[in-house]
Amino acid sequence: MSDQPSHMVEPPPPRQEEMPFAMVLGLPVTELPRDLYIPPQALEVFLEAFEGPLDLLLYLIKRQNLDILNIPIAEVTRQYMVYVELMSEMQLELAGEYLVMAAMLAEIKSRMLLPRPVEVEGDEDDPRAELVRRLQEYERYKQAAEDIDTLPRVGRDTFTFVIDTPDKQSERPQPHVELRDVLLALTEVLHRTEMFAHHQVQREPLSIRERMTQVLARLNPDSFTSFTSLFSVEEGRRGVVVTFMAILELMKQSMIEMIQAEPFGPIHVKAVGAVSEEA
Amino acid sequence: MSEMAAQQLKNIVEAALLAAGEPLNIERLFTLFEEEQRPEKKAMVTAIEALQADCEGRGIELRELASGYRYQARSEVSRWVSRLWEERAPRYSRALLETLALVAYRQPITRAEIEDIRGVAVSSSIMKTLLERGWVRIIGHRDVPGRPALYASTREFLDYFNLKTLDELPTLGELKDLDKFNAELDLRFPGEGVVEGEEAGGIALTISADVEPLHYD
Amino acid sequence: MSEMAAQQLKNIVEAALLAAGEPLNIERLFTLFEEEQRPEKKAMVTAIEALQADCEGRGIELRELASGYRYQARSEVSRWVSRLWEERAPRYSRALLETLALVAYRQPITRAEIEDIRGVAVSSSIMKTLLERGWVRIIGHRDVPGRPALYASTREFLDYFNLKTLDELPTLGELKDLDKFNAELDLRFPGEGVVEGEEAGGIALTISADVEPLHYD
Repeated sequence: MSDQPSHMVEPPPPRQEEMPFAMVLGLPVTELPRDLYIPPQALEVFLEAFEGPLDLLLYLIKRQNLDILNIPIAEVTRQYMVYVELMSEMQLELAGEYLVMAAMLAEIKSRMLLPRPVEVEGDEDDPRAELVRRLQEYERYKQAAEDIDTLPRVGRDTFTFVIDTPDKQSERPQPHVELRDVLLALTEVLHRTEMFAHHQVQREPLSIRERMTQVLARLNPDSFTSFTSLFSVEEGRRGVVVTFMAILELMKQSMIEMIQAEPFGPIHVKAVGAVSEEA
Repeated sequence: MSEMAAQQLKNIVEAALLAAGEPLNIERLFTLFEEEQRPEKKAMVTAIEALQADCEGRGIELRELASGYRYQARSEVSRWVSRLWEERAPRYSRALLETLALVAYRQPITRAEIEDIRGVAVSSSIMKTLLERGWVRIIGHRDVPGRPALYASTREFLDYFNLKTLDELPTLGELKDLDKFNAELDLRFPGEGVVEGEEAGGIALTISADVEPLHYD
Repeated sequence: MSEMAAQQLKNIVEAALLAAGEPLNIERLFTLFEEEQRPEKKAMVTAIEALQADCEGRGIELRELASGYRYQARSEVSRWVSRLWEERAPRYSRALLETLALVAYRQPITRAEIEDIRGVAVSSSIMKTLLERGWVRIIGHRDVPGRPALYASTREFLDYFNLKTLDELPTLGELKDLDKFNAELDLRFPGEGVVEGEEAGGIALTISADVEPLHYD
C-alpha cells in the first residue's frame, strides 16, 4: 500500500492473490477500506484515538452522514469489523468491549433479517433501539466533554494572581472557651473525687472565695494593714459578714497573719507570703 | 472602632483578594475584620461591586466563582501573559474529559455507570488524576453489593473552568426517541455545536494532511 | 502588527505582573511580546508608571525591587490581609479547663491542692497558659514549707465569661443538678449572651437546703 497515491482515489486492483489483509465476517479482506487511506503510523494514532466501540460506531455513522436513529446495521457492522480487524492487525491493545460490540451488532443484524410478525408490527421493538439509545447517550457526553474542554480555564485562558504581603502580621489567636466547658470540666473533677457525696449547706461559698482573693490582694507582706480598713460599711451587713468570714478562712489556711497588741487594741493584718509582682 | 470608611474597606478587600491565592467568599472576607469593625454585608457587596467596576477596560477582572470572588486575567490578555511560562497549559485526554463530563452532569455517579455509558473501562489513573486535581471527590457509597464509590464534582472544578454553578455548564444534548425518527429527519445531532477542526480532537493535528480528521461533520 | 495601543500595553503589563508570582523586570516584560509587536522601552516605562499612579490611595502598590516590579499589599492593609493566614485557634485541654474551674471555685488555691483534687499532676505549662491568658494570677503564698503560690481568678476571667462576680457561677449543688439535665445547660448557665443579672439572680434563688457546699477541707 505504500505505492498508493496519497489522496482518496480508487485503490488499484490487487495484482495478485495476496494474503488476506483481514478476515471480516468470514470473508477475506485484501484491501483497506476505500474510504480509509492512511499512512501506517498515522493509522495507528488514528485507531488509538477511539474511545471505545461506541466512539468508533459514532465515527462510522457520522462520517457517512447517517442518522443515528436509522442505522443501516449491515453496512455499519461491516465497516466496524474492518476497523476492529485493523486494530488487531496493528496489534493495538484491543479492549474486550470492541468484541462485545461486534457480537451485539451481529445479533441486531440477524434480528433485522427475521421477518416480523404482521400483527405486532407497530409495537415491535426495533432491534436497534438499545444500540441507538446507547449511542445517543454516549454522544451527548462526548459532546459535553468537548464543550468542557472549550470552557475558559485557569492556566490556559485565564490566570490567577497572588501578590506578596510584605509585612504579614501573625497573631496567634487565643482559644475560645465557653463557660459551659469550664463547668463541665468541673463536674468531671467532682465526679472523680466524689465531692458530690458530701452534703453541707453553705449559702455564699463563692462570694467568700472571691472576698478572700480581694482581701489577700489588698494585703502587703511587708507591712501591716488595719483590720478595720478591710471592711466597707457601704456594703452593708452582708458585705461585712462575707469579709469577716473570708478573713477567718484566710487565717485558717495560713495565708494571713493577724496581730493585736493588747485587748481591744487595733488589729493588724498582713499577708504571710511574698506577694508576686502582679498582686 | 466605628464603621470603616468605604474606601478603606474597598482597599482591604482588593488587597486580600489579590493576596489570598484562592477565591474568597463574603463570609471569608468578613473574617478579616474584628467583630466590632466588621462591615455591614451591604457595604461589603458595594465594595466588591465597585472593585468589579474598576476592572472595566483593564486586563483583569473580578469574577464570582463557585468558591468565591477571584481576580484573574481576562482572556484578551492571556495570549501574552501565558508567555511568562515555558510550558503550555496541559491538554487533557478525551477519556479524562468524558469521565469528568459524566461526573459533572450525572453526579453522583459510580465508576461502573461511567463505564456503562462510555462503553469502555475507565482507567484507575483517570479517576486518580481527577481526585488529585480536586475536581472530583467521593461523596458516599451506593448501597449495593460492593458498595461502589459515588463520585461528584467539586467547587475547585467549577473554579478551574471559570464557573460559578453547575447550571453554567454547557447544556447537555437531548436524547431523541427512535419512534419519532420518521417525523424528523434532521441529520444534525441535538446539542451538536459547530466544532472547529482544530478543537475537535488533538488527533487531527497529529495525522498527516491527507488523512481524514477525526471530527464528524 | 503595528505598535500596540498604550491602554492594551498597560493591560497586558498589569495582568502579567499580577500573575507572575515574582518580580518582573523590564527585559522580562519585553519577552511577552513577539518581535514585531514589541513596544518601545519608553512606552513600557510609561505603562509601568501609569500603573504605579493607579495604585494611589488603594490597598496595593507596584514597587520596584532589586529584581523587578512587583505588586504587593500595602502595609496599611496588612493588618487585615494577614488574617487570611491566621491559624485556627487551638483548643484548651480538659486538664486546663479543670484547673481553671478549680481556681475559680476554690480560690485562693495552690497547685498542690489542685493536683490533690484532680488526682493528677498539673503541668507547669497549664499554669503558665492560664497566667498568660490573664485569667489566673498569683495573689500570695501559703505559709507552709515551700511557700507555694496561691492562685486566684482575675477580673479578666469574669469579663471573658460575662460575669459580674464569682457569685454568678452556679454552686456545686446546681452543677450537680445541671449535670443530671445536661440538655438544659444552655438555658441555665449565666454568661451566655442573654443572661445578665436577672438569670444570675434566678440561680441564687434556686439554692436549696441540700445544696452542695463549697466545703474547704
